Amino acid sequence: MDGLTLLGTWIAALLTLCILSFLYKDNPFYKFAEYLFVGVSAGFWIAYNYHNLLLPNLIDPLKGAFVVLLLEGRLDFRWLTIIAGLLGVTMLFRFFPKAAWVSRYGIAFSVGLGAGLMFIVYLQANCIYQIWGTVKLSPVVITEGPGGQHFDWPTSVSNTLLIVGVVSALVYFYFSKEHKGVLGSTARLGIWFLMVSFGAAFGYTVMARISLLIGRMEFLIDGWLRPAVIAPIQGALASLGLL
Amino acid sequence: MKFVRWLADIDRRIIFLVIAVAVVIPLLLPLGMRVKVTPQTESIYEEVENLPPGSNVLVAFDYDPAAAPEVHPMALAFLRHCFTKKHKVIIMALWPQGAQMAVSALAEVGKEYDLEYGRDYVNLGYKPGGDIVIKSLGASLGEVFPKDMAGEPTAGLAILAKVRNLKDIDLVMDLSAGDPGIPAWVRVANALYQRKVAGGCTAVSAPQFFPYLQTGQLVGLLGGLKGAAEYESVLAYAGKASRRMDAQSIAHLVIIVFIIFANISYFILRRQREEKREGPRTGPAASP
Amino acid sequence: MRREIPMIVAFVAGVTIILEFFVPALRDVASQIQKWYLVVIAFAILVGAFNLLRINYMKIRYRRADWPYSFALIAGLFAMAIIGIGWGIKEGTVFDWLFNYLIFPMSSTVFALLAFFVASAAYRAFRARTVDATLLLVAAVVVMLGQVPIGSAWVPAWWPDSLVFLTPDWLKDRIMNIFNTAGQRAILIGASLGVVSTSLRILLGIERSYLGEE
Amino acid sequence: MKSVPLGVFIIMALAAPAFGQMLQAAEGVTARDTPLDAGSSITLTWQPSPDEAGRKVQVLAYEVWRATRAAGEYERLGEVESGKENYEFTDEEAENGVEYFYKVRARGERMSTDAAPAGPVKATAEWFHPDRLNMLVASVVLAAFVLYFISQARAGKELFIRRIAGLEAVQEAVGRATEMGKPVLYVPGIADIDDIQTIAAVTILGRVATMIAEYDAALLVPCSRSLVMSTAQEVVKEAYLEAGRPDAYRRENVRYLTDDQFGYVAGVDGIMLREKPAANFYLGTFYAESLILAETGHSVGAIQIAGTAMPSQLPFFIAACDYTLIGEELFAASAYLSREPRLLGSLVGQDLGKVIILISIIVGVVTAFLAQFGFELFGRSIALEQLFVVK
Repeated sequence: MDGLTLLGTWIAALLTLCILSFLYKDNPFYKFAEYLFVGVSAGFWIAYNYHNLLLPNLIDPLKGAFVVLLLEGRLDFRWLTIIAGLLGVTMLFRFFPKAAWVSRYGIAFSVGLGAGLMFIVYLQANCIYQIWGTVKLSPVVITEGPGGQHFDWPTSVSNTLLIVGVVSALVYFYFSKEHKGVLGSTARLGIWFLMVSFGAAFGYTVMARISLLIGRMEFLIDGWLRPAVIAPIQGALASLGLL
Repeated sequence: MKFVRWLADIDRRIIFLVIAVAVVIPLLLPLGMRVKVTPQTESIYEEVENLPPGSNVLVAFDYDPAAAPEVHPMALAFLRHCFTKKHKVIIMALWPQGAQMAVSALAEVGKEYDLEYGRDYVNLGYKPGGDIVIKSLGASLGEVFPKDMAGEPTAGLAILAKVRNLKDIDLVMDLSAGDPGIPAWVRVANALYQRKVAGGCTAVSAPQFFPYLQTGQLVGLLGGLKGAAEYESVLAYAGKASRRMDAQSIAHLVIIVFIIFANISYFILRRQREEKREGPRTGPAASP
Repeated sequence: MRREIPMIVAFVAGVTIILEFFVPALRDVASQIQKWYLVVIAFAILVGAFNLLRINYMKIRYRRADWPYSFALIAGLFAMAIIGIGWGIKEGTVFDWLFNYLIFPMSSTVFALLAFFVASAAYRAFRARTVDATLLLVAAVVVMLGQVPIGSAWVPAWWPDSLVFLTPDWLKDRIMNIFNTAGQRAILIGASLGVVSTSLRILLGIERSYLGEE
Repeated sequence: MKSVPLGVFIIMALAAPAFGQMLQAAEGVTARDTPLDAGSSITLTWQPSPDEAGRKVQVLAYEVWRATRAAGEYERLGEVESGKENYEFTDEEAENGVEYFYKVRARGERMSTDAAPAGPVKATAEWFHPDRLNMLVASVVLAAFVLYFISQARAGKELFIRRIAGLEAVQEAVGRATEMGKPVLYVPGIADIDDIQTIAAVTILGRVATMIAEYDAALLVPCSRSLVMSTAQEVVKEAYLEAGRPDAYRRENVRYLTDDQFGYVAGVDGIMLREKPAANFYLGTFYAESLILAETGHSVGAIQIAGTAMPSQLPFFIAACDYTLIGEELFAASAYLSREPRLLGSLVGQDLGKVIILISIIVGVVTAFLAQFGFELFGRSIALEQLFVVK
């Protein structure tokens, strides 16, 4: 382990312990790690956005357009990027409370863009696609097999449950009628389906979450304690022994 | 009763402590819990076991660090098995970072055996092209890999004098995290050259390869961390995968035991309340 | 006017994106507009960073609770931003080193806290108080057992195939494939209707609280 | 007489290696306007030269050349490596409306052979994507439902909306915070403002903030995106103004932490531990942080109301929070809390959409069922596929 890696490993291990200490209770070590984490990660995203958003989407196109203007004397479409710059600059007006309303242009543009984008994305991927996944199903499935047709009961049962589940859970979301009578009991069934699905998803995720902890613990044991703590001490002891 | 009350509203830090212990103990002291070995793991083991010593095994490292937590333990276990059986191991990669993963696997396993590079094993490195690379291996290994991972010419290596092309390989093991991977090896090495192909992959992608097992195009399949733990289990040693799987099992059990305790204490307290004719419990419910 | 023109901007941006899905000819226009958004974000982060710095500066200046920690925050922010912008963010840079040994360990440790919280949340929530809570509890326990080898370890080798549905392994797959799919599907379909109506309200200016005062 | 050509043939065959063999051209070269695009693009397709299969002569690559006249000057655009069964090349730099001719040149080691030029062909932009007609119909129908009920509501028609428990609890939570003299914490998710869930969260924040201003409780809004912070500041300011308490608005209480997912979580957890809010709201887009926030919030004794349309995170909110708005309920919240008829109207419109969806599911399932017994309703599989699959 070279010096820089050794230093890094120690820092990483100490910060890991600082964050874990939060589980016991709030303490100065966690506070330090928390403030540092918020600061460095905010700085990280500033630098990241500069390199990955600002340079390729504003500065580089404008530079290119400027070169074309100088060399060929013509305006190309990249000058449109100025609009992006202007929209971005409106955000900076937030520094001045009196003129903060100017930033509404940037905000309105972003909100409108998001609203339009999500309209399509949700309707296509979530609505129509999911309906298609359901309408294909038949509650009774008969398969051709050796010895003629036979009733495929496992598929039939699972299809039926799936259809009932989707329909009843959708009914639960019905807003404009009191959930009473048939509507009420269907919605009730829908909630039960939702609860089973939530319980299942919870249980399914436990493994991935435990894996994360295993990863951190393996780092502390195999990445830090053994090579960066025990090994150097052993080395030091051995060299003392030699002396 | 006091205990039941304490249990019903236990300090969550006790739960945290128990979880931490449940995860750390298996990592420090492998419990070697028996993992139920599935037939598809067993059959890979049998295949390696029944090859005469000195057979040629090709191991393809088609994964990257992202999939390493699941797939790397398989590589370690499989290499150990091959070296124990004195098979010759030829390593290559269809994934750019695969060759590096092989280097680290060999560094870890290699020191446990008396091995000579070029005679007992070789790391041929990475070659882009997927299917086409495998197809060319059918003609000549040396032509596809004129140089090995370290950039040394492969011409003089003893192992390649014996193994000229894919037809001299007795078993192919593909450790794969996606494409190119198991389907490519099945399509070309198995279908075209009738080689035996085994695979190891992440848990998420395992189900899609079950059809290959049924048709016999794959002799066996290691699926995810569990598959790796199974292989370690048949080899009777507790490696990384077993340790991780032990930790998972214990942690899951601990959580379930906690849930059972919570319910027992809840029911005892409820009965008591009913006896005292208290009103129903109000407060946070788990419903929406 | 301070609200009307921004509302028109929102309308034009949103409708262009929607139309682009149906009108291939608008593709370039739409992709241009989406790039503009990235520029807006890049500028906006300065506003956020300024806000963060100002609050922490005030904390230090007026010696509010925990003020000494604010030095760590301010120093960390400037260090990362200046090193990243000045010397690049590629592999092997100082920025990369700071990411690997500061941000990555803290990030993955915060993430790993979840291992503890799934346990404490399960302990509290999974009590058979109501039918709903019981369903939640049973499904979670069965799936958790089905996930790990130990869950099915009690199943002996002679277990008859006809009783396979009593093993956690088998049940887990069915619950995930049927109940989980059904529940998620209904949520997604319902949510998409909510999204459609929300975005219409936004684009048509019926919902305009996001624009602030008149 | 017959022997002459045969003799020539034999001589040619014998001589061929000496002269180098003829390389055969690529086959079936077609050039057409790239379909369903914004124009300025032409797609070429061709099949390999017969020599690729025969392997007598090696084809190294196929070059693509373009000209504005069939016999005119061709310029080289690029090349495609050999070894495929079908070839495609897209010329992305065609000018709309200009006629072009394309030549594909098979290049061997020592010689090259041109295929006959393909063309003329013009690049055009398309104005409608016919495969997406179903999406268009769905969008228009849903929009019409929503707008119709909004106009009905405007006209003064009474609209009934069922109780949503999580939203009934909002007032209770704010009241509790006021009584205890502790702040309300509002977390608008970790996505940026272009995510519709964030937009919904920010509009709900407006309603909640009005309530908080009226009760005179404190409100903390930590944001993980600058744009969300800016929007939230505008919304909260407006809410305080509406409640007649503009003086109580504190800009620094709507603050930015960091864009980083877990950095943000660490910061919000810190705020919870030190400010000890009496009520926590988590509304918007959440990922893994959902449970970290909700468990920390629970440990400080806050009443917690969550809402998201992320199916993967709902289980954790359900388990750890007191009330959870599930999916569509999140989008209904702002209308529900405002009680503004126009907004409520849009909920009724959504419901009509749901009825249509339920009917189409039932019709689809019935046809699928009948198809199992050999009854084919309107050529089932084809017709349905066209209805639901969006390309």
